[in-house]
Amino acid sequence: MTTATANKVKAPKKGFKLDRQMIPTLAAVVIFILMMAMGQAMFGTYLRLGFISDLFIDHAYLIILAVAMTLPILTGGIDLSVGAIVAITAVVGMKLINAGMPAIVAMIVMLLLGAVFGLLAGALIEEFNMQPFIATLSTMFLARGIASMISTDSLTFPEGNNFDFIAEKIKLIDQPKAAHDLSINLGVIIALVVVVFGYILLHHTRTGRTIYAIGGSRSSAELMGLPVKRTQYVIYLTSATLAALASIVYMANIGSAKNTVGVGWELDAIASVVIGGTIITGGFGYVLGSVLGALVRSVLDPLATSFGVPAEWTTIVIGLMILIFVVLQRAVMAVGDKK
Amino acid sequence: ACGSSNSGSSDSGKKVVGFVAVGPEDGFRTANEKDIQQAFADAGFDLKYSPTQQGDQSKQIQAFNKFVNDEVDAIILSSTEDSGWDESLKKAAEAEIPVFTVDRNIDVKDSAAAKAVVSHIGPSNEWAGEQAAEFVNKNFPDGANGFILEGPAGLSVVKDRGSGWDAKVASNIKVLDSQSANWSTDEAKTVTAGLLDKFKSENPQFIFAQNDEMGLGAAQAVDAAGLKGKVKIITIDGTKNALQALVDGDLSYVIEYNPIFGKETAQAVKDYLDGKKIEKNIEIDSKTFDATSAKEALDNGTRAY
Amino acid sequence: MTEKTPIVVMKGITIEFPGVKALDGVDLTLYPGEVHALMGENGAGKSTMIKALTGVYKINSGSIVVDGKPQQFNGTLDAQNAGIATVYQEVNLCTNLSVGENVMLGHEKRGPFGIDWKKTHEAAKIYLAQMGLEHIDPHTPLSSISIAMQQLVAIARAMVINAKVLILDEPTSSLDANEVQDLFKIMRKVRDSGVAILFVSHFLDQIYEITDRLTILRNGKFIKEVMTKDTPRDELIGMMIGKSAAELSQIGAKKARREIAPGEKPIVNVKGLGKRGTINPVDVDIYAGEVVGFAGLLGSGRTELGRLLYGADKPDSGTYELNGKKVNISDPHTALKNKIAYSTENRRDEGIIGDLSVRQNILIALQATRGMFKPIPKKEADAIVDKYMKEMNVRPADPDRPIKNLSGGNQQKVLIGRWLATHPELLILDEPTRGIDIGAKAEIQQVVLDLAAKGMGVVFISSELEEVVRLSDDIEVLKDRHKIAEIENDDTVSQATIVETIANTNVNTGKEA
Amino acid sequence: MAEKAKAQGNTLVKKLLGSNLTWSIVAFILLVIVCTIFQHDFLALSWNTTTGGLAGPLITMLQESARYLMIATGMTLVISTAGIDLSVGSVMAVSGAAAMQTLSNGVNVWVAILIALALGIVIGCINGALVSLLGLQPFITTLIMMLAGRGFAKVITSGENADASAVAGIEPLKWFANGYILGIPANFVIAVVIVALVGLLCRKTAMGMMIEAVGINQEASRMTGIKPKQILFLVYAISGFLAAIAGLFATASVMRVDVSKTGQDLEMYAILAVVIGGTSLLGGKFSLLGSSIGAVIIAMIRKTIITLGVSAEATPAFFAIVVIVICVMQAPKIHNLSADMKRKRALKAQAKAVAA
Ligand SMILES: Nc1ncnc2c1ncn2[C@@H]1O[C@H](COP(=O)(O)OP(=O)(O)OP(=O)(O)O)[C@@H](O)[C@H]1O
Ligand SMILES: Nc1ncnc2c1ncn2[C@@H]1O[C@H](COP(=O)(O)OP(=O)(O)OP(=O)(O)O)[C@@H](O)[C@H]1O
Ligand SMILES: [Mg+2]
Ligand SMILES: [Mg+2]
Repeated sequence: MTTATANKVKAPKKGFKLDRQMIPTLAAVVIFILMMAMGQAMFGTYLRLGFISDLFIDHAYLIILAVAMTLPILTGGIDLSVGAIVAITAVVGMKLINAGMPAIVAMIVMLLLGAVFGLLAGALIEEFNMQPFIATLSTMFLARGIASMISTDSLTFPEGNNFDFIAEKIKLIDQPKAAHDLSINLGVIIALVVVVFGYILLHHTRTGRTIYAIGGSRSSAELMGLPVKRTQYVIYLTSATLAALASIVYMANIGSAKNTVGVGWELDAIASVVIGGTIITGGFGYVLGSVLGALVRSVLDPLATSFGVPAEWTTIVIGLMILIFVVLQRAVMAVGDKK
Repeated sequence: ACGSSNSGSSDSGKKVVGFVAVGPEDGFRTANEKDIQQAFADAGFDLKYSPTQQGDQSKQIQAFNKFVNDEVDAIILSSTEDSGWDESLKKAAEAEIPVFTVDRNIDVKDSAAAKAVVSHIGPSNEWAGEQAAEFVNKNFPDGANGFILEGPAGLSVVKDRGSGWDAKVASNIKVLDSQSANWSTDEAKTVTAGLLDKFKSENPQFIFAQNDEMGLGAAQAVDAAGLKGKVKIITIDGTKNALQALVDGDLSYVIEYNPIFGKETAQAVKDYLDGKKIEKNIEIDSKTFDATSAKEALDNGTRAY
Repeated sequence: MTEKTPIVVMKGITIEFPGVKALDGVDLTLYPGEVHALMGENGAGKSTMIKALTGVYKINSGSIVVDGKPQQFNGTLDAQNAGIATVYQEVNLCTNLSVGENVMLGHEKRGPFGIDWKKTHEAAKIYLAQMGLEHIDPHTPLSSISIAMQQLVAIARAMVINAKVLILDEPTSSLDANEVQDLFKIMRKVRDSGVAILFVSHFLDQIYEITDRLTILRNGKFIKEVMTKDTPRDELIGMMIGKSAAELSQIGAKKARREIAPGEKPIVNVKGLGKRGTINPVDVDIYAGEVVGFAGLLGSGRTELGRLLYGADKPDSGTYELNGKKVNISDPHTALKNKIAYSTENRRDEGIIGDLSVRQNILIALQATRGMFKPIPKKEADAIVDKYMKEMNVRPADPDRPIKNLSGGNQQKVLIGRWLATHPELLILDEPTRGIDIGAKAEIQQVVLDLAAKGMGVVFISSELEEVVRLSDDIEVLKDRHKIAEIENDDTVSQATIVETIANTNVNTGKEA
Repeated sequence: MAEKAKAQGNTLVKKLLGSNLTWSIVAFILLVIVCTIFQHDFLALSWNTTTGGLAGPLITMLQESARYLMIATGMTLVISTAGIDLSVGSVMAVSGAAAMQTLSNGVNVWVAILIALALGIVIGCINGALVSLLGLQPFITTLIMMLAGRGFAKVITSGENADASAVAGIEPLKWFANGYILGIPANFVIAVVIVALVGLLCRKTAMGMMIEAVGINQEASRMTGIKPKQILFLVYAISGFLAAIAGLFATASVMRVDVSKTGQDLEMYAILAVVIGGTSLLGGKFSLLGSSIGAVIIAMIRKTIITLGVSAEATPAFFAIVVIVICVMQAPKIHNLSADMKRKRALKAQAKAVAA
């Protein structure tokens, strides 16, 4: 009997080393390199150490947000509230510091506050059947509203605060001209830690695998006996807390906070995640892709400036660049499909 | 791998100036930034223009830092926020790149950072708010009720125009309600219609709209409610459309917030780079308009925006 | 045996859905070391009973005692923690993940740095091997294996949990005889280790082979609990359908082969139709009034061939003639326009449109051929829906219910009604009797014969050789994605003939080995 | 007999309680009540002789709701196919900009309207083509279009806020936004008629069913002979067209386009309206009536904010709370609360009995 069974199917082709799911992410790597090379070739400043340093320092917050956004998107959900959570935690944190609270305590309060909003979103989604889009849209309005109710002023650190140790630049390569220094700061290191955290969470914990499973099919995940509800809470809690962390990094960097900070950042984060090859309907994608997506998104603006795009055309050109990017990925995938 | 070390000056030998801008948001902004771009081109600079989106400061900071890394000869900064620039300015100071702030002044705490800012060029928002208050004081010596239409909560322009108003407004002038209409004509119309409904019994007599766009919307709501002429509308900015509306009697008073100072800015940059001493604060004069002066201004056809 | 203490006792279980009482006071008792079958027609409430036990549905009244403790699970996870492993009727796996991960999800082996993938995949390999899937690399994406193999993967997954109760809802519906035997071997082993197994199947042979005890349901009501060995078939069938077994119209004998008249033109004539990687070029003729069976083992390419004939996939070689005219069947729409219909084996993903009503599900294909702006007049639509609901004996007979709330068997009947409503000349049925109760199966088989008698060409794909042999005029035998033989199904042909053909033919030469 | 009637009545009540529509209407009425408490003449209507129509808070609310009705209708169809159209706000800006710019350049008013509508359709078709032909994800496609669309609007007016209020011959367009039909705002009447037409188109032909089918299960739909690509293309085109009408409503009411503000954030309002109306963002069954009520509720929330004098700072929070309350009200968990408690108590009693 079993002899017949053994020959039933030829095992699918082996040596299929390059996982098809990784193609879009790889495309992001290639395009990022091409963009930097093009910038360097045409304007000569894109490989300057100063630019590269600033790319990371100025976008540490975006990298953190991209990692945060990857989690809900992998399940087919979304978190629109990250930008607003940056705002409310920044405003609250700054108020606390100005009231004389030590920086570390303020940071913890900020993280907790972010977590509260994540918990609220999770509860709305899981307990009241709200769709993530609507639930996080609501918490976005709520966070932004409360932030502006607390203060609409541009708040700055008081004299002698100890918050900006996060922004303290560490010069790795010090050259006479600032534009050629290679430097990082604690914010960048935090962002990198977050990336590693995201990677481990998604690929080396059961919670992470459950996230992918939910993205594949929520009802299947439930019937497979996976802790779907708990995982959903974890996702929105994590993304909101990471948003608070992004807020800390950004606030330390610029030394001020305001209720209007972070408007539209959720869209940048989503764009980064998508450019990085994660599928918005869930199930496929990588955290590293999102990081690359964030970097690609970050060089779009300077490229537009370098090319001297007229004011009215900038959003069109940036939109087109993202479009070309997505289409290219799609084409690469289609070719991969055929093979 | 630290790039070619060409200086900021472009091949043609022109001086390169980075312009960290807001982007075409409304009539004022468009006029202002076009004027600056034109003026610098005329003065023989190579101006790199970098707008932000949705007034996002983070994009401005990134653009600023990019200009520093590009080693441009000067940076013009039209900031969306008045703080948060210390780190970037420090870097500019280290790279010895002069920064000129335009339109909105910024708060700098760090002394090293403050060194980077050479001069501020622009009109005053507080002054504009004060003018609005004084117009109302003058027109309603016996007191009056009215509304304020604000820009989006939290912008420093909104606050400055508001504090100017607060500083000068008489105690018998009562503001029934102030609401945000997001700088938008269309929202202002809706909001005003609602306010007029709500406060019908209080007999509102003035509306202070913090910009022209909102004032024009308010005027339409007032018109629709059959109150044209009975409610005085004061706006800030002084675009052509507003002046026209002033002539037509839809608006009562327009305070200019003069966006045309590209020439002054270009001159300041040029002077500085030529080693001349320049003033720390170059205030741009603005005018106020009533129906007659508006007609004059429109008729002589010199208004650029 | 009865003196054993039961591990699960369900008493008086009632579950109401809006408008239906799916279960009405049903009892079920499971004993360790026994295989227990839930028996009943499509829609009797078997799956619902299982979902009640595992907490997927909340019960309206009744009690559940597991291992001596009153329990009310809050979903599969809870039930699993209490030692109940379940494979539900519709395959519930994640197609975006690999086979190995699907097996191990939630039970991945952990090392010092979180999940240890190497160990996890090794473990997965062992569980897969148990199910006879040792040839499948755990890294293979689940989406690239057929539905039948997915079902085996789902069962492998249930083995991972060290369960006291193992529930298998129609696990054999898409398996062939070999796999069923493999599965039974495992079930016996598991049973002997003291696990209680709850099993659902519509195949009476399997029931008598593997089970010890039966609980019979009818229309959501508890009928009786009996020992298998004490219950003759006729009596069992009688209890299940509520009438005597004799009344059941069985088509016992093999149908007489329809001879093709010399010079007769086929409806469909394809030459060299193939698609790289899925099926090698094949020639097929199908005549009016003829039933052509596709036989083969799992993954032999029957489904793929059916899909190519329907234009669901694009072939990369071959010619396609319809009634003597060359056609380009590029998509299902064109196929339907050309009066070709295809009923899928993958009911959930490619068949039903879950939230639409039964009525809409019946009408939709006909509507699609007419185009969206030519709606079917209401009267005509009512008549069509009424006709096929009756003809296919869909229960409940309420066309306005969402199709997803029907039991699996009834969904299948609605789908066949859908294709009949388009009046096809060629009807391709891929596993049409999968998961169908004995009564309905006979009905569907009769429908196939009637259709052929009326002049329709039918392609009949089934994993049950028995019905292929009984219904077909010609049998195309496939192996490893090649057509290896075309058998004229006359009196000399039996199931054994086909099995031998498959076993003895070498795919590459096409010759008997 | 009587019992049967009662039972029927009971199921009717249950059905009503389970329906999203009921809860939307309840929410609307609650908002009106709150407003009336704060402003006693909130419901009062008067005749305004200057405009020749009714006047009063409710009327201005209806006037504003017209544009939401338009974009919510298009959004409903798109969402039903399991897509999303984030570009509607920008399309409003583009069509408004086109109309105002051409008008101030002296183009005939009808031609201007046609150009505006055509541009809306074109953008919708581009979205449709990208989603259906190239198979791009709707979210990201329309997000790109949202960015680019705003740019187009700025390009059309060269970054200015084109004003056509002083142009001659614009009365017809002005009337669309500000006029009255039998005392009721013309734009509201037009919007309702358009929604009704779309509703008829969907339900009297098979279009509605096919849209839903594609949203529920695209592959199964393809297997039934539906052409999902065609359907996808169609819904985005319709959404673009309706957004263009909304853009005309928004700009014609003041005869001025605000390239960076017109339609800003309205895609979010439209999505909210659709969800409040009971259509799932996962696609599938849709209810145009529900979305329409959702659209009016959005206008009503904004009216409430003005009536209560909620300060600018607190507006977003207030909005969020109202939305959360409405959505929670609609949650099945809340409706079934009492039944669920009863069931649980009964089960507990039974479990005890068993244990004993
Ligand atoms: N979620 C639901 N909502 C409404 N009715 C349902 C739902 N699930 C099942 N039903 C109804 O409950 C009854 C029992 O269905 P069930 O799936 O348990 O049947 P079954 O015995 O498993 O049949 P089959 O052999 O076809 O799988 C059917 O009439 C079905 O229509
Ligand atoms: N979605 C898919 N992607 C890639 N390969 C597939 C897919 N579905 C099936 N295959 C492969 O194609 C081959 C033919 O499968 P097919 O489903 O046609 O077999 P079959 O004879 O119909 O058997 P059954 O339906 O009983 O599994 C198998 O080897 C299978 O692994
Ligand atoms: Mg079942
Ligand atoms: Mg098959």
